Amino acid sequence: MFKKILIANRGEIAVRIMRTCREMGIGTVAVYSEPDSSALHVLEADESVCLGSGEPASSYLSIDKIMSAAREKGAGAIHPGYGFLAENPEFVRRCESERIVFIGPPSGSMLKLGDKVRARETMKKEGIPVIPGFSRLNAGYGDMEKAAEEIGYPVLIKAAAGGGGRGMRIVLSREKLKDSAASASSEAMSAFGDGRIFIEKYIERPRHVEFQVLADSHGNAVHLMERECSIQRRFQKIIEESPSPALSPSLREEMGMAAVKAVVASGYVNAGTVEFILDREGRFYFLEVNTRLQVEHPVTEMVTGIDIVRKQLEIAAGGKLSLSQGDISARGHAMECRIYAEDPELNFAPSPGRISFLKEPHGPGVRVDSGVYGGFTVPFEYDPLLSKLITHGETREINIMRMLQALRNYIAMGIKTTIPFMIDIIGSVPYMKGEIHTGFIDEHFMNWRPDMKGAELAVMAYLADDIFPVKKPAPVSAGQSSPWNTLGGWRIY
Amino acid sequence: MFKKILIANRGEIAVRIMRTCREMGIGTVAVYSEPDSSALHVLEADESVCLGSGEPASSYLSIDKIMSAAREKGAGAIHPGYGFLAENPEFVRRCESERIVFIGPPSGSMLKLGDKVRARETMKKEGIPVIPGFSRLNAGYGDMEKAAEEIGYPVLIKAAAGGGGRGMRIVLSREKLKDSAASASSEAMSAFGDGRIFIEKYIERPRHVEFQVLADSHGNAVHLMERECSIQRRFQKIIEESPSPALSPSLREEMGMAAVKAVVASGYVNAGTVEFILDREGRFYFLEVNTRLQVEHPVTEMVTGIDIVRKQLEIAAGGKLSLSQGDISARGHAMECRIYAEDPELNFAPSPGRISFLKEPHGPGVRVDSGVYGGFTVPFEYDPLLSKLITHGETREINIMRMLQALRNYIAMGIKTTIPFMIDIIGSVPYMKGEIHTGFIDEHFMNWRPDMKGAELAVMAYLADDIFPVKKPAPVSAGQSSPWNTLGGWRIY
Amino acid sequence: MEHTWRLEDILTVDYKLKVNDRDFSATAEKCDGDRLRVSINGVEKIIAWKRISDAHIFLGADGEDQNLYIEKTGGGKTIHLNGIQYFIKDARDEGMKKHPGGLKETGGKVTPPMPSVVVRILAAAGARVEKGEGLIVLTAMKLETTLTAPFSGTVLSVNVQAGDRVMPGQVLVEIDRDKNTGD
Amino acid sequence: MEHTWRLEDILTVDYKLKVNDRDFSATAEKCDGDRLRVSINGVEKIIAWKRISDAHIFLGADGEDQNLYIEKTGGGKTIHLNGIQYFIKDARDEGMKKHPGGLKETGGKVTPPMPSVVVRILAAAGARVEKGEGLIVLTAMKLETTLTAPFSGTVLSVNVQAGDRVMPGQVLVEIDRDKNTGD
Repeated sequence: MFKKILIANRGEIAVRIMRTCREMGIGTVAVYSEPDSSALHVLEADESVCLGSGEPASSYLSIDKIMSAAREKGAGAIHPGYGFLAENPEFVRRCESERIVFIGPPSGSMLKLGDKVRARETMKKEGIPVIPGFSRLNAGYGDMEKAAEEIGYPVLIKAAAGGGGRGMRIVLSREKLKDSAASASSEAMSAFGDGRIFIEKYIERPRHVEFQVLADSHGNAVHLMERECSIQRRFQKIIEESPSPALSPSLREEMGMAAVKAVVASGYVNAGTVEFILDREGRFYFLEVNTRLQVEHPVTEMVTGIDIVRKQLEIAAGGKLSLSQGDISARGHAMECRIYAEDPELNFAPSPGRISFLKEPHGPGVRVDSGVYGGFTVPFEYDPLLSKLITHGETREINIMRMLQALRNYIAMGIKTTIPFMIDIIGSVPYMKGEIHTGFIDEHFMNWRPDMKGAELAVMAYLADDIFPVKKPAPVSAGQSSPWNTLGGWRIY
Repeated sequence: MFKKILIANRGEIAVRIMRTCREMGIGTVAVYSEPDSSALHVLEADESVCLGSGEPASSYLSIDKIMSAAREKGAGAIHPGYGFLAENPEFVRRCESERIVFIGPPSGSMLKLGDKVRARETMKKEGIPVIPGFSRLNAGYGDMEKAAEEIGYPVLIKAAAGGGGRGMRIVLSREKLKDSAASASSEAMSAFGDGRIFIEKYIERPRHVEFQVLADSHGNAVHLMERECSIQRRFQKIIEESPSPALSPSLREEMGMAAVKAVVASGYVNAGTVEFILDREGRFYFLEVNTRLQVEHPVTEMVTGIDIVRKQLEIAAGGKLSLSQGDISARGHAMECRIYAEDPELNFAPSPGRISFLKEPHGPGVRVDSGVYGGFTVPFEYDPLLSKLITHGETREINIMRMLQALRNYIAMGIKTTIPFMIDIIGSVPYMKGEIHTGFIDEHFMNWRPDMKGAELAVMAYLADDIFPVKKPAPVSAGQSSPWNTLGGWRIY
Repeated sequence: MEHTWRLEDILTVDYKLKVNDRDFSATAEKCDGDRLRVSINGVEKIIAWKRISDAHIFLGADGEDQNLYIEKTGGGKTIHLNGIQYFIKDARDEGMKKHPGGLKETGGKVTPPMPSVVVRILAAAGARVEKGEGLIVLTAMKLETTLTAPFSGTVLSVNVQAGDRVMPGQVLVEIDRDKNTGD
Repeated sequence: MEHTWRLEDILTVDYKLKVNDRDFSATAEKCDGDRLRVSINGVEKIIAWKRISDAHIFLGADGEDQNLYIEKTGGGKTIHLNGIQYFIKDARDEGMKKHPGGLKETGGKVTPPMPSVVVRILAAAGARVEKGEGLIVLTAMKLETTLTAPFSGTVLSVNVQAGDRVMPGQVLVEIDRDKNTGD
């Protein structure tokens, strides 16, 4: 096993990785940017190296600086976390050539899976279902019309350069295809400077269901069950859970086998995630493989009892998976709410700044993977994820109640968070019924405003606080417990 | 299910019970004594009733006051926690006669098991092994000598009125029996005013292994595996774990079956614990049944995934156990360290007072069941238990590392705690090897002193803190955010 | 410093408060010990309360207890209750600030609501802008925000360029407001 | 209030410290920024440090970082590091108090170390007591503690009775110390 590793990341994921390292007796090296000099991941590490200014390019994205920090500190391996360099094959190659272990897949496998069209072809060959679609991007309209006929309406037009919903059109029938294609293409052109479009089957109210996988370098691979991540905002997952309310045991087995097949086929090693789209009839389609530790991995840890980061380290050190598929079972229900520094009452505007007061919830079945602390100034340069609140309970119903209590007891002051929004989603009837899909928030929470039913109590607290304000401590008497009143012992040069 | 219950207890256990109530939508009524008026269990309840002054007799032990609080608030049931009235059959009878559900066993079953000699006879009849012994307390010396011969030396002489090790003698051979009996009897007489003694088989280096059981009022009973509670100080458990490092699967099954038989034989209903002594050869002996929720129940919750308080409430409400023995399995390893307000460097002197700063550990697999908060003044009237730190990990080895990290990250200021002592026990070689027994602390930690290897770092922190002391906030400008500077809006009568 | 009244003399205090956008008129009167007699929009109650820490107030009203957390925010207090935040300000305060966290566009000076980096400038000095028209695009926490003109007028100056780091209070753009317009 | 020196002028500060019962002589000298040059029992090092909160100091020495928590306790500071507590006091302080939490038996006045209830009185006024002899039994947190005579002498007064609640600082028993004894 490694003696010391460098964690090329920040925030909650860096802290979480260090925790397992500490339990394994592995030394940790943090890297940080200037605005992060007092960040929690720096405080939690055994050693740390300042990379540079706040811009990601001169710190967390600087391959040169990170490699040199690893060499300087004698780190035997690098854990990339998620984001930043986690899926950068160039970084993996640098690690490979400098003989520092990259805790993740080999660069070849990462490259193969990073190319979405190629990954799709690989999976198709393996007999794993992919969304029916047409991707000959330079073909003429006639070809497209024929393909749409084969796929069956409704179809979805997507921009090849895609993202953010621009250049996207749902086409319900053949009559609308031509106009939609033209307008999608022109929108894509003006948005991305690339008018190429393709079509695929439109899946109504789809669910996002993914499987956690582990594969060692000796050819063994298992899956650790699914996570349902259908609750998304701006194409960003915000609530994840396991088990998915939509999977029967047989469908779970079928999808799990497909996931394992997907990683084996791509020569994948280490922890990864195979993402699927699940339609309302229970048909699933391969979407992509995430070649890293996911934000939502704790959900799987809670239901399976397996520390995924520990497995990553063991696999990266060349160890054999000590688990076979039969050893792995899910217990109870786990869910995760991502706590963002965003103002849900102001269109989710980012809310960086100093956390003046922080009280995180705790108790049976409650886990907080946090990257911040009271007094910390959340920098504006990075992702607004403050922490992840994860709960585990005997059943989904019990666990939703547990999560609601935990959210209500999570107090963060000085910044705004998405907690009030989370409370209303989790507590809503369609969520409780498990009737979720990727359009859930648009369908039910487009014009969300918090329920102000506690306004009168808040007024009472205002009155009490106003009538009897906090007694401030007496002003410090000059030099009290400072060098000024112990001058006797000083040498002044 | 109940709409509202009263919790006739304080501290961490009251808080923990309320947590499950809240998740079940059950209203909670706290009771408290004057020094507890700002205690955590009061803050966590929906409603609360002050019982009286700090003496237990006029508050937490006052059956009249508690019954009247329950009636006043309309509580349908009372949860007694542990300690105080939890094993008081008089209290149970009052609940029964006033038709308020007691969340625990019926008074008859509690009485039957509370009488240790009678309980022992019941178990013997059921074929459950009890420690070979002689309890005809008024018999002559001749009878005792004969019995000792039958039991086999070494034997243990115990005072009938026993407690605290007084009147106790280990007798290795027949020659020593007479003198030992005489001195034990005279010691017992001076200590308890009762010179009666009895003998039982002396078990060397015994382990304390107990089984958690659940029994409903429909005749169904299951066990939730064992807890090993051999690490004790002053006959008080301080560290508990599950599974026990001493149990083979077959011994576990055998002891578990005996535990279930014990509760069925005594007509027991609700959660309870069957305690056994386990000798070095793997023979087990019935000790007693605890007819209540135990301090260490979270250890079982962590390995089985079952919320025991929820089960207690369901059973008390007349529900049927939804679990059969086959549904119950243990996953990983759980352990608990009891955090006491005691000064381990000063012979464990009690250390009540104001907690000036509190930072509890958290993270994957870490649970803190706490009864206190930063700023709370721990009263001197009650038990010094502040909180319980519980961790869960994949294996015992992993979990010990997790517990060590958690203990090191548990900061309580203003009072002394047993944390430094716990760290050294958990980290000791015999503990790690699982070579534990009820005399473990006397054997290995009699003259414990903390390891001062960090003294130099502590000096550095002292220097830094001294050279650059904390900047106190500026003195409050008169009336700032107080009524004084908003006089315009006031009416002065 | 001398006070003319002691706290004990004060019997009733009047408040006009705004909770988000709802008006509350309230009075508060000290009873014995830790209790207050309050009247909120005409309804009287006795509440019990206790300060647990600077930020934490424990409050009993209508037979139920609650934990509330109080934070002083620009121009008022934000009260946290069961995960929801209530921003409360004194309705008699004149310098009516916007809801905290909002874009602070006071007068003709446009300043960022949070520390951020300038991505694009959309308006040039001398240009006419309509109310709501985008002036400058900022990025913070990997999200873009557009600052818009608070009213129609003429851009007097643009004080930053793309790539600059900017802070709240810093004036990025100044606008000369049109005369004779209603807004 | 006027100071003759500013902090910047001070180069080196000398300390004589006691950590529990170990002596440390140390000097500290401010370097650039957040660094100190210290010498502890003659060994020099440069340490990096940062105050994270009033109680929390983050410290880097010998290439490893540590979090330490500092509490002001009677006559010194208690430093928490990895779950162990180090009580540090200035060895030049004259009023050498006992280890915090210890029985404070200063002079001939016996006072309880913690709030407690008197269980039994073991000594009567006028009686002679030997050093270490039990005077009074207290109970706190369900445990009994016996306060003993700090030296041999004669009991002048017993100021409490069984059942009384007593507080630190309160004099429970007064003893007139024997002349001509070494302790």
